[in-house]
Order: sequence, then structure tokens, then C-alpha cells
Amino acid sequence: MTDPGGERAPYGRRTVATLGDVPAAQRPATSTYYGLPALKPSDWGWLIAVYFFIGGMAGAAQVIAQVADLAGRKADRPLVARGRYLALAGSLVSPVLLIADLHTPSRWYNMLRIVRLTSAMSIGSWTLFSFGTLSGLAATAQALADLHRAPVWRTVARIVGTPAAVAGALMATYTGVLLAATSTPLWASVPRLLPTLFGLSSTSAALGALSLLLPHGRSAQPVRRRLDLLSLLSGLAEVAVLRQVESAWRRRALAEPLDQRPVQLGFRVGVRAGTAASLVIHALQVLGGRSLGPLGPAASLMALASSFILRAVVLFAGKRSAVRPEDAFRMART
Amino acid sequence: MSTPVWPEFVPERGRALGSDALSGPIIDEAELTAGVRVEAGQTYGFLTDTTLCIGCKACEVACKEWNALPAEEPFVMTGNSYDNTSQLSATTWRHVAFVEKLVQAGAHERASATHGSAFQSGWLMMSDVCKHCTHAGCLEACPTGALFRTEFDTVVVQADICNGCGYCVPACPFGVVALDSNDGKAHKCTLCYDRLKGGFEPACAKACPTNSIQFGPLPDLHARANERVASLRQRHGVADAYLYGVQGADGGQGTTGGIGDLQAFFVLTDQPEVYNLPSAPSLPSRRVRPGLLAGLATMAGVAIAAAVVFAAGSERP
Amino acid sequence: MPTEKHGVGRPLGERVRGALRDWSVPRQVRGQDAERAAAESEGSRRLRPRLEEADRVGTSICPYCAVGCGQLVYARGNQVIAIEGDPRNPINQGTLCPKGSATFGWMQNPNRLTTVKYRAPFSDHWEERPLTWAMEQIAQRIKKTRDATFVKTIEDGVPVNHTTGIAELGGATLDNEENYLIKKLLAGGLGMIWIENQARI
Amino acid sequence: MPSLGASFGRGAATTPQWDLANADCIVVMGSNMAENHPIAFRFALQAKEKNGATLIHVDPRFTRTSALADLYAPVRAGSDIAFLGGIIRYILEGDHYFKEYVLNYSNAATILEEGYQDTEDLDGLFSGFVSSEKAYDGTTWQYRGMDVPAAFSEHFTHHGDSGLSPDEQNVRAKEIQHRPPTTDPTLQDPRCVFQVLKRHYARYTPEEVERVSGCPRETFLAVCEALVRNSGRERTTAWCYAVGWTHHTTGVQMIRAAAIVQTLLGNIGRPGGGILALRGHASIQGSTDIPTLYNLLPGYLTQPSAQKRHATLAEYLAAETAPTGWWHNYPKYVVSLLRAWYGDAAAETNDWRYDWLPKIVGDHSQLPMTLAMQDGSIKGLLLMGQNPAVGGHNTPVVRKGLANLEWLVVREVFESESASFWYRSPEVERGELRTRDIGTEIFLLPAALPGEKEGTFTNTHRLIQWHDQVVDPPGDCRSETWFFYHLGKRLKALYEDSTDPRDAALRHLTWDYPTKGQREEPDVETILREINGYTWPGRHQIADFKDLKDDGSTAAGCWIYTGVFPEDGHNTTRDRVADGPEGPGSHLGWAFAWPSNRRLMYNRASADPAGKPWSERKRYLWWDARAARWVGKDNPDFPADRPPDFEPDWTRAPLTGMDAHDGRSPFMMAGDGKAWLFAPSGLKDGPLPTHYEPKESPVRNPLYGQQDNPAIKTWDRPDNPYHAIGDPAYPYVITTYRLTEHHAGGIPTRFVPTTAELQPEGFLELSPELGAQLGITTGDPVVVSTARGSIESKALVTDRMQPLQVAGHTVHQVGMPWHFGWQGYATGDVANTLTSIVGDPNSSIHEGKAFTCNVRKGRLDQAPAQS
Repeated sequence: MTDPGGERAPYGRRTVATLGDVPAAQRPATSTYYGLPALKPSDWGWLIAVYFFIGGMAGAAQVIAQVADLAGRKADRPLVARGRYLALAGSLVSPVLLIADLHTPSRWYNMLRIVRLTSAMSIGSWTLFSFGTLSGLAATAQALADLHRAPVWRTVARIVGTPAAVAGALMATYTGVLLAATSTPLWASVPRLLPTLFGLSSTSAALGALSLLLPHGRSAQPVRRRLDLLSLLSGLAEVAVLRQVESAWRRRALAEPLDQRPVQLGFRVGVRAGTAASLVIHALQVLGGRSLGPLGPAASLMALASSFILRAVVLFAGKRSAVRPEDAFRMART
Repeated sequence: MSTPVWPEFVPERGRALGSDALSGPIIDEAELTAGVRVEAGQTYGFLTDTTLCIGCKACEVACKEWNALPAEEPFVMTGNSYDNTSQLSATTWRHVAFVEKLVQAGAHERASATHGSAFQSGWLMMSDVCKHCTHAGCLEACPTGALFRTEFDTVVVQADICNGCGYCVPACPFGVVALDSNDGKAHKCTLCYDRLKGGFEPACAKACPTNSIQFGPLPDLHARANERVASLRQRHGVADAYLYGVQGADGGQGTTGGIGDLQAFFVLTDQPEVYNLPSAPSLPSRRVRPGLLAGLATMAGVAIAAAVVFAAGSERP
Repeated sequence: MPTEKHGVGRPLGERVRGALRDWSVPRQVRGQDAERAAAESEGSRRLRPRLEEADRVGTSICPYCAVGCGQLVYARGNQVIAIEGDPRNPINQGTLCPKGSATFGWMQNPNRLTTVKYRAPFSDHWEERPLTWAMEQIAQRIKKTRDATFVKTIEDGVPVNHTTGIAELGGATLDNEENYLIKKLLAGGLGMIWIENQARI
Repeated sequence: MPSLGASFGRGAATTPQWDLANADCIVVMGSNMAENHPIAFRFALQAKEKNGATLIHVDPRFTRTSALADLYAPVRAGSDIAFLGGIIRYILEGDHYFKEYVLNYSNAATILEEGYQDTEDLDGLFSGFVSSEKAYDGTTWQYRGMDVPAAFSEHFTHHGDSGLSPDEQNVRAKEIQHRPPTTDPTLQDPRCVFQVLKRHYARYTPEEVERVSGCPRETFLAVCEALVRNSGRERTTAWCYAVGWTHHTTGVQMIRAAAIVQTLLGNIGRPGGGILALRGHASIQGSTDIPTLYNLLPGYLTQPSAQKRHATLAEYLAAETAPTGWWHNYPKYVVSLLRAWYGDAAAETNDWRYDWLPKIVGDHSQLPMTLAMQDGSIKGLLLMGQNPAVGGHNTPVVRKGLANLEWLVVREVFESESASFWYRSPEVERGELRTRDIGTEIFLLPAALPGEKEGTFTNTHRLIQWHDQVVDPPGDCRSETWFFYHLGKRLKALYEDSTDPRDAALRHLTWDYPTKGQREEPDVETILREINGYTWPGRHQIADFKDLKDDGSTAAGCWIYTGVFPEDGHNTTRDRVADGPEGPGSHLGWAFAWPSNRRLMYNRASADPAGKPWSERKRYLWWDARAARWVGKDNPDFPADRPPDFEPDWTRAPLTGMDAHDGRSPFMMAGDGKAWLFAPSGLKDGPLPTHYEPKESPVRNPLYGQQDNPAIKTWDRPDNPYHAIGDPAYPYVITTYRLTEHHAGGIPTRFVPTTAELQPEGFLELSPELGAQLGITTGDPVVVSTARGSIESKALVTDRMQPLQVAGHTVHQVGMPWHFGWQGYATGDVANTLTSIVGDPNSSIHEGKAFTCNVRKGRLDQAPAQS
């Protein structure tokens, strides 16, 4: 190719899936152009869905850890430590997932070639870079503090943890912006709600993960209760936002991809039922003031699962909406 | 009469002419083929006038031959009129759409079969291409800077930078840019960036037999297009003709939502959607700031709630 | 470029140097526009149209239909690198139709025959043969058939001096000079009368 | 192109393509110009832009040309003469003809023989039909008291069994040297051409046009009105046609009908007028001028025939030399050709070796050639860049014929269907032919392309342009020049010792072309210099064919090309000076157009009889009294110094050649110098175009008792069966055509990925109405059948095809592109499997544009569903 730096491709090479010979009878008889897509779908798949989940969870974990460190007491210290370790773990896995998803992974470093504030992905790249660095520092300080019981390291961790938490807040939400700042109808139609939803979902996931990671035994029970309460609040907010998102989609007649299998199953069972079930358990635990035995960890697992499924559902439903010309035109009509 | 659609043929223009023996490429050849001397610092674009399009697809072939783009297998007809390439892709940077509309909706007779319009009618043909938007969604989305705006104000993917993240693909409001799974890069029309650097007209516009594709500085093209639409409406009775991709013209279809003028714009005679174009696309980057703020606000809320819970909880024994 | 994709294309040092040379952030710090100058790559700076690589540019005429469009054939060494419309030609003024635009793809085509293929009678396969061999065989076949079928006179003694045993078909895609040699040799020399081309189809 | 030849004197396009931009109206009929000649079509669009020209497309299919037209007139395939006859009637009945032009420049006023009877009198036949021979005796078609030979090719006047003795015929033929034809300038004489024309076309009313062609009356009338509105002193209309007309058994007469329209409207020889034949191969005009055709010698000289009085040179020249007009120079061109071919072996004493030229004994065109291969009389075939296995007709017979040869030489760029028939053809796939039974010995030689070889192409408007060699061809690829030069050398060597007189022609054939380089490529310019002509033996280039002689002092390979290489070192085909915007626009400095670099032929007619431009707007050539010359934007296609008021001096009769023409005779190739509304000679199927049905038609001829062309060439035999009229087994009209994305037999585009992907498969276009009737939707496999064969294709149901009401019946038309075959990237069944071997009587051109077929849904290997 003569685009700069490119090379010429040989003849007769198949590069893009052709739409093939769809029999006329199966073509939609609408005012679109033979039902062919007006937009190109994103090429993202499961790797990115997993990243959205893990990156978001890590970001939210960092936020929770820092708040617990600043506002909590000694009893919350296991939570703080686990939060910081979880954040670090997430920030280590994330770039691997992202690089693996690149079509030219050897050029991963170009993600840090330039700063573009118009690009949610550029912002995300620098955020992930900062978050990773800061999470590393915070977790290192935390580890030194834990190993040597030296208060100075705890102070260092607390100081580094503040910018890390800010980066974490972005980590938990920017992926919603990443999707919304495209032309894909399903994503672009909810530019504010999607980051909110992702942030809350990340929070629920981080809370669930931390709850699972906390040590068993009585000493951790008060912390666990606080996490239950936070999960309840986060879950309630999430359900409310999810309802708004869905009604926005339905109002603009963009929800069709949600009603097609297998997305439909993921949305109904994974997202709606999963969120609701974990919400009910959390509510019962908070109201009852006690643990419901194995239901507690189950609620955490469900929160994690529904958080992941939410990302996958939004991702795949969005891709499907992009190739629906009716949806694209409906979105782009005055 | 004044519509300068056809560049006057001035053999004296362009340099290094003379006998049949050429010592090398013609210097500033675009002067000869488009009446334009290509200079850095100017804004260039395409005016694609569908009323002159004969659907010959010379643009598709010239583009592929110049840019060494492969054809797409399998070699199977789509049945969508004479359109067998279907869409713009990583390896198809010009695409001619074909829309048969001899029979108006609900009419039994082929309404336009007998009396056509002065120019294209009954069978719409339109050569689609990257719009080279004034505010380009793909460029703004590109995290590597592979997509950039050249000295000709065109939007180009630099294949020596692109790492195939694919974010430009869903970002484009027109479904233009695409990934090539063979080389792992995003590709689209470069408005023949290399040719412009050498003073040559882009391959598609140079090849176009009927001047349906015109290349030039954007202000000149705008002037020409406005005259053309006026002439079509007043002189030739093509009342439906309008400009797609020019701000201020007919409600500025295609230029909405912060995208601004499309440097590759069109004279159309039917609704944009008929040609697979959105009537009111929007610039994706406009959603970045509100999205980030909403997200940060959400996390601030989470932090406050957590602070309250942790602070309150800590007082208990 | 699969090698590049898997990161083993260039030596590491060179890649690092390249990445640093193309790094935009320092240029952004210096105030360059992130959409424009700061983002420009080395490849873009160096980019030139490949037409400028040509060491010879020939004038040609499109080999497809009869409109007679002018073409410029750009070559480097013995390799054609591009074929485009000749902007000086008053017929096409630089334009070409889809077929004319594909002339380069016709000429530089991996499916092109470049050797003589021979199929023996009743054989089920092609064999590659030297050109000189084929030329001699063809000359002998023509002589043999001509000698066997030549007619000097028909009934009533009307002189005809022809052969009806050999036919020639084609010419409309060929040069005038080629047609001239065909008619001169086959009719004027050999007495062939079955000589036809695409003009009637 | 006998039609344009018989009408105006030369068989080529009358006008350069760029001149279309000067038209006020352009009719495209028998052509899908936007698709098949896109670059020529740009001038049509320029005319719309510049002059607000009206563009009209008349065609069975709504094509990409129709999409850009102001007016689209749908017609049934094969009904063109009915439509054109309707236009002629409209012009005549409405007094819309250009009176001064018609009176002075056409034969409208000429009085015909008493014995002439029209189709009006004989229910579709003209007088002189000999039914036993399926041929006409044209004696009664002549001007009163004299015979005028046609200007094109068939220089003789066919007298058949008229009963006239050779002497009587000779008197009649020479009469024109003694007096001009008898005329009635009032155009009132019932036997004058004008009145004959009027009567002949009286029945072509708009109602009949609608009934025969299916074109709605209003549409037809709108076409007529646009034509008339845009013709005359101030305005001109141009016509463009292509194989959409020639591929009929009435093809020649279709073009003749357009010639009549253009003559009546005064549109010939004028800017923005003319008839532009759009031809389909790079040098198809050149290969007609320098013919690889059986019936012609270079420069439209007649190939000697054993069936004519051609036994000796004297007889040949007596038969072929026209008494008056430019063709009186015939002997100069023949002798110069013989000198060029046989060099010093030719002498006046041996008739310049005239007897060495082979004589034809009938029709040796491609159609009978196909059958002769099948029948075994042709043993060896040289195939030069043609692909008859796809582009021939009744291709199963073509392929079986190839399989029946002893040897076959194919020179191609890719392995074509014609080279691979022995292992991949449908006949082999079906087991009708077995590879191991096919005895054809095949030599497949790789060919060079322009850019790899140098030489000239002659384009559709007679422009001869040089192409450079830029690189060496790859591998063993060679030019045809190389192939034939070296083949000739080898043959000469094989016959070196022969003393048999039959080998003398070959042994003495001039073949001394210098070669260049290691590959011994012959020097092409040397061949072009021979084509141009030079003095003998001095070999000094000759600048104009006026200087050719019949005494052996000049040699010229093709007299009409004389001037192409007028002096040493000046190859005019390499001239590259085009006119600028202020220039005349005839681009006289760009290459060379035959004859004598005249761009717009018959341009004397662009001025009025007094030599003044008809109008300022249409100024082109005019008489400059002071300079005593014709001047203007072009080289005059007329004696440059002959004043408009020149009169032949009949007192000095007999007058020969141009001496017999006055200053108002722009058509100097014709004996009488006029455009022929009525063609007294030159055509085998009548002096006036008459509507006949295609050989295969769903209906009886609604206009006459005579169903199809009475002189039609048929080869009715078991392997080439024809359908009966209205045969219920083959109820649909089918037409075959090209697509813009492919070229001819498909070899140059189906192997090229960038064009192959644009139209990747063959298809059948049909209307939604027929689709509904047969249960076919787009993408369905369909089987298309004729009595010749069946093929499978894919359906493309489209509103662009429409059923028409013809003589009370609904006629469904379907269409198929014929490019496809089994080789290359883009493939499909060979559409020419369906066509038959049937020919126009004048040109032996087949009828691929209108025949009948059946269509069913399904696969070829599945039996049709029981209904």
C-alpha cells in the first residue's frame, strides 16, 4: 500500500469478509442500502470484555482501598492491603490483555507515542500507564509496611495511594467513555450513563472480590458488614442506572441486539438476574446484620460475574448494533 | 454555461511536455488533469458529483492499481444491482453504490423509464470514499497518532505507526476505516497522499471518465459545487440536487454534531440513507468530556459513600 | 506483514531508535499540534509517489476498446511500475475507464503465460517447450497442411491459387503493422483465404 | 461497415469522438455507450454541460447509459428499423428535413429506374428477388439509365440473372461518365428517391412503431421532436451506435436507416453531427483498414474472387474501378500494393503478379469457418488474441471444431478457453468429448502487450496512434510482429528450393525488415513506412495517396494510410500536439487520421452549396474565395481548390474520376458525389432499410408478409438448429451484451483481480414480471436454453428489464453478458452457447442481440420441475 510506511500486498488475497450472496429474500426490504452496514463494527472481542472487567475492578479496588485507608481504622487495614494488591494485580493483567488484542502487538509502545485528549483510548492508555505505575508503588509500599510493620511505609502507601485512587476512578469508568465515544449506536446513545454504569459495576465487582479476599474468621466480620452495605448501595445504584440505560435504548429503538441470542441470555440472566440476586443477598445480610453463610460468597461471585457479563453484553450487543443500518441511521437523524 | 465542471484542456499547462518522448513523469501533472497545482498548506478534497456518475467503477480499479490493494475473494456476485464490492473496506477505498429506483414506491409503472432527468436518474450510482472530515472521528480517536492530518489537510493512517488497536473503526461516523487482518493495520483512502506530494491528482479523480470525481482545493470545490447545484436545479430541472457534506447547504446534511465540512463531499439527488450515508452523524469525541465527568462523579459518589460507611463503621466497637 | 505482526521484523536496536524518532510526546511538549506535525511519522516525511522512481516513461495506447485512450507507461529497469492515463491525449485527457485502469494489472499479472506450452495429440497435459522449437514445428505444420490442400484452379479452370486447409482468426487486438504482416504473409505469401478477425463479432 | 460505406462512401465513423461535445442532441442507439465506451461518453456529457444537449438512449435494456439520458426509449430487441423508419416518416411527413442540404448533398432528387418496385408493392420484398438463390438482382434499383457502383468494397453492381449482356452492363456502368444522374429538383417525381422514400416509410406511423417495437408512442414522438428540434442550420444531432446494431441479421440496414435520418436532417459532415461507430477492440478499425478479413485487401480493395469477373488483372480492374469519383484511382492502389508485396518480381508484363493473390470462393468469415472446422475441411488454425470458445457463436460447435483440428496455434496473454477446451470445456465435463480422443496438437505461445512492443493502433474514429515499447516482454512473450516475421523467415527457408509456381508468391514476398536486439525484433517503423508507401525502387516516402501511381513506380501497403509516414524521420502517429482551448479542437497535430489526416469526414457539407458556413455556430470548413481554397478547422475532405460553383465540363465527356463531380458533391467516394438516401448498389438486402423480424422472433412480422431478411445467411443443419417463429418452447427474447467491467471474450479482465471482483460471475437479467411468473428471485440458479444448448446462470431480477406489448402480445426480454467462461477469477457459463450461426447478408455478422430462448429456475444437472 502506499499509505506511508506500508507495503504492497499481493493480488488475490482475501482480506475482509464479503457479505457474500445473501439471497434477496433474506435481505431486509427497508430503506437501507440492501441492508448492508452503514458503519463498521469494532473488532474487539472477549479479551477486551475481560479487560473492561478486570481494569474496572482494579480501579475501583484502588479507590475503595484508599478511602478505607483514609477514613477507616485499624480493622480495615486488611481490606486496604488487599485492595492495593488487587489493584496491582489488575494493572499487571490489563496491558497483557490489551496488547494481545492489538493487531500489531509488537507496536504496543505506540500507545504512549502521543497524548490525545480527544481520544478516550489515549486517555485510557495514559491512565492505565499511570495507574499501573502508581498501583505498583502503592502496593510496594503497602507490602513493605506489611512485612516490616513500619509506619513510614504505610504513610508512603497512603500518599501514593491518593493519585493511584484518582487513576483508579478513571480506570473504573473510562471504558464506558471509550465505548460511548464511538459511532456505534448502542454505545453512543448513552454517553453519560455508560461510564456511570461501568463505574458502579466496577465498584460492585471490586467489593465482591475484596469480600472474597478478606480473611475468614470473626476479626474480619465488621469489615465484611461494611462491604455488604457498600455492595447494597452500589447495587441499588447500578440497578437504577441500568434501568435508565435500557429505557434509553428502548426509547430510541436501539435495543434490538439485546433481544437476540446469545446476548439476550447474557443480559437477562447474567446482568439483570445476577445483579438482582446479589443485591437481595446483600440486602438480607445488611438488614439481618449477619452473614447468610455460603450465600455471602455466592453473592460476591454473582456480583463479579454479572459485572463481567455486563461488559460482554454491552460490547457484543454494540457490535451488532453497528452493523444494523436502521439503528445507525436512526441514531444519525436530525 | 459557467459551471466549470470540465477542466479546460490546456496542453501548455503542466511542465516537461513536448514531443511524445517523456524524460520522466510530468511535473505538476495535476495542473493538466485537474487544473490544480498541489501545494502544502492548502485544504484539498473531492467533490463527487453523482449526477455525472456512470457507475463504471474506474475509481475503484484506479485506486486499487495505484495503491496495490488486493481484490477480495471469493468472486461471487451479490445480486445487489451491479454492486459487487458492497462497502468501503481496508482494501477497497473507493466503492460505487448502485440503487435502482425505476419504480417509485407504490407505483406500478417504471416512472422514470421514459423521461429521465437531465442527468443521472432511475439508477443511482455513487462513488463513496473516506470523507476526510474537517473534524475526523477516526483521527481524534487514534491513540497512537498513526492517524494524522497531513500538510494537505487530509486524514491519513500512517501504516508505520499504526498498531491495529482498531479504535478508529467504530469511531468513524461513516463506516469507512477498517482493519486489514493480513497486515494488522487500519487502512482507508489517503487521498493519495504520496501522489499529492509529487504534484499528481489522486488516482480515482484522475481516472474518472466523466468528471464525477473532482479533486481540488476545498474552497474551489465548494464554489464549483454550489454553482453545479444551482445549475442542476435551475438550468437542468434537477430539483432534488443538493450538497451532502457542506455546512450551511441544505441543512448541512452529513456535517452535523461537530464534524464540520466533509472534505470529500457529494452532490446527491436522494436522501443520504439511500446511498448508505447518515443524514446527521456526530463527532464521537464530543462524548469524551461528558462521559469522563460522569464517570468521575460516579466514582466520587462511590468514594463518599465508602468514606461515610468506613468512618461510621469505625466508631463501632 | 506477518513477521512485523509478531515483532520479529527488525532488530531491537533499530526498532527502539525508530520508536524514539517517531515519538510525538517531546514534539508535543515543544508545542506541535497533536493532530498534525507532532503525529507525523518518518514514513510520511519520506513518502514520495512511486512514479518518481521511473527511469523511463513511454507513451502508449490503451489495449482494450477502440476509443484510443492515451496511456503513460512508467518503468524502472525492465519493470513496469505504473500505467496511467496520458493527460496530453485529447481523447481521454488523463482519464481511463475501469478496464484501462486495470492495464497494469493485466500486464503485471501472476497468471500471465511466459513460456510456450505444448499439448501433443491425445495428450492430457501441457508440456513446456522452447520457443524456437515451437516456431519450427509451426512452420512445418503450415507447410505440410498447405502443400496438402493447395488449389491452383477450380472447375472451369478459374485460377484461385489458394489453400482452404488453414485458417487465421484474430487481429482486432493487434497493431496495424501486425495485421499487415499477417495479411501479407498468409494471403499474399501462402494463399490463405480463411483470414478473419473480431470485426464481425 | 458496408452500411456507412453505401451511404456516404467510407465505412468508418464519420466524426471524431471529441466532436460529440459540439452536439445539441445525441442519440445512442444500438450501443450502451456509458458502459462500453465510457471515455467517449465523457464527450456526450460535455455536450449536455456545454450546450444543454439532449441525450437519448434507445435500447431494450435500461442501462448505465439510460441512467444518464434525458430520454430513454425502451424497444424490443431487433425492432430498431421499425423505430428508425418511424423517425424517417416523421421527418418526411412533417417536412422537417433540411431542404437545402438534402437537395444538394443527397440523391433525394435522383430519378430511379422504372422497374423499381418497393416493399409496399411486394409485401416486404423489393423487385429483383430471386427466391431460388435467396438473393436480389439489383438491376431495377438503379438510377434511370445508369448504374452507379457502391463506394464501399462491393464495387460491382450485382446484376444476377437480369438478362443484360456484359456489353449492355458496361454501357450502363459508363453512362455516368457522360451525364449526371437525372434529377427532379422539385422532388415531386413519383420515381425520385425522395418520393420513393416517402412511400416506403409511409406505413411506419407512430402507432405501428409502438405495435412493432413496444416503445410507447409518446416516447417515440418525444425522440422525434428532440431530433428535429436539434437539427438544421444552427443545431446538429449526432448518432452513436455499436454492436447493438451490427449484431443482427438486419444490422447493416439499421445503420443505413440512421444514415438516412442523419442525411435528411443535414447532420453529416458537420460539427456536432455525424454517425459515430463505437468499436470494441483496440485496433478493430485498423484490422479492417489493413484487413485480417477474407474479403478485403488493405485500403478496402476487393479480395479477388473466383465468383466474380476477376480472372485476370484487367478483368479485376474493369470490374472494380469506379468510372467516377475518387475510386476511379483504384488501379493505382492495387498496383502499389502488389509492388509492396512482391517487389521486383512484380512487373507490368506479369500483371504485377496479380495471379499470386489467392481468390476467394465464397463466404470465408468466422461463421462458416466455425462449421468448416467442425466439418474437417480446415486442418490448422492460427488464433491471434481471439477467444472463439467464448466469443464465437454456437460455441459447442466452435469447441468441437477446435477439437477436430489437426493443429492449433494460440497466441495469448493467458490460457484462454480456446486453449484449454480439450480438458476443461463443458463438452469434456459432460463427456461429449474425451481428452484422450481429441487429436488437436496445440501450441500455446505467450504474447506481448503494448508497452512491451511498439506499433500503431487505429481507434474507432480512424486515429492512428503509436505506442512505445517501454520494457521487454517477459520470458518467451513476443509480439505478433516478431512471430509472423520469423514464421515468414522459416517458411521462406522451407520453400527455398521449391520451383513449383504455387510457391513463387511466398518466395518472392518482400520480407526484408531489419531487426533489433538479441531477440531480433523486427523494426516496426519499417513496416509502417511500407504501409505508408514509397517510391520504387528508390524508397522515398510518399506524403499523400494522390501521388501513388499505377505504373509500378510506387509501392504502398495500404493506400488510405499514405501520409502516416510522409517523410524520413517523421512518424506522424507519434505527433503529440493537441489543440488548446482557443484552438480549432480538431487536434490536427495529435497523431494521424486516415484519410490524409482529415478528422471530420465529408466536411465539405459543413458549408452551404455556396461554400459559406451554414451558421456561425456550426462553422467548420468554408470556401475562402481570395485564397481560392477550402479553409477552416480541418483538412478538407474534398479537392482543396475546387470552388463551390465548379461544374463538370460534360462537353468533354467521358469524364472520369473527380472530373465528373461538381463543387457541391461532398461525398467524393460515391460515383455521384452524394449521400445515398437510396442505395442503388452495394447492399444485398435492399436499397432501403425495411423492418424484418430477427431470425428467431416470438412474433410474425407485423409490417409485412416477409418475416425476416430475405437475403439472410443461414446454415440450417443439425448442429445449428433455429427456432420457429413464436416457438412456444422458446418464448422469451434474449439479448447478449458487454459490461463495463469486462472486455469481450473476457481474457483481459477475468484474469485481472481488480476487474474480476467487480463483476465476478455471469448472470441473467430478467424483469420482476417474468421473475414472478417463473418463481425466480435474485440469486436463484437458472437454466437458459436454446436449441443449440443450455447453460446455467444466476438470476438478477431487475426493474431495468421490462416486458413490452408487441402486436398484442406481452414479450418478455432477458439479457446476459457474454464475457464469461471457465478460466480466470470471474467465471460463468458461456452465453454464446445459446447463439446460432446466422448472418447478415452483407457483413456475415451473427445475431447475438436478438434471438429466442427458454428460462427455468433450477440447476443444469437437475431435470425441470413438473408443472
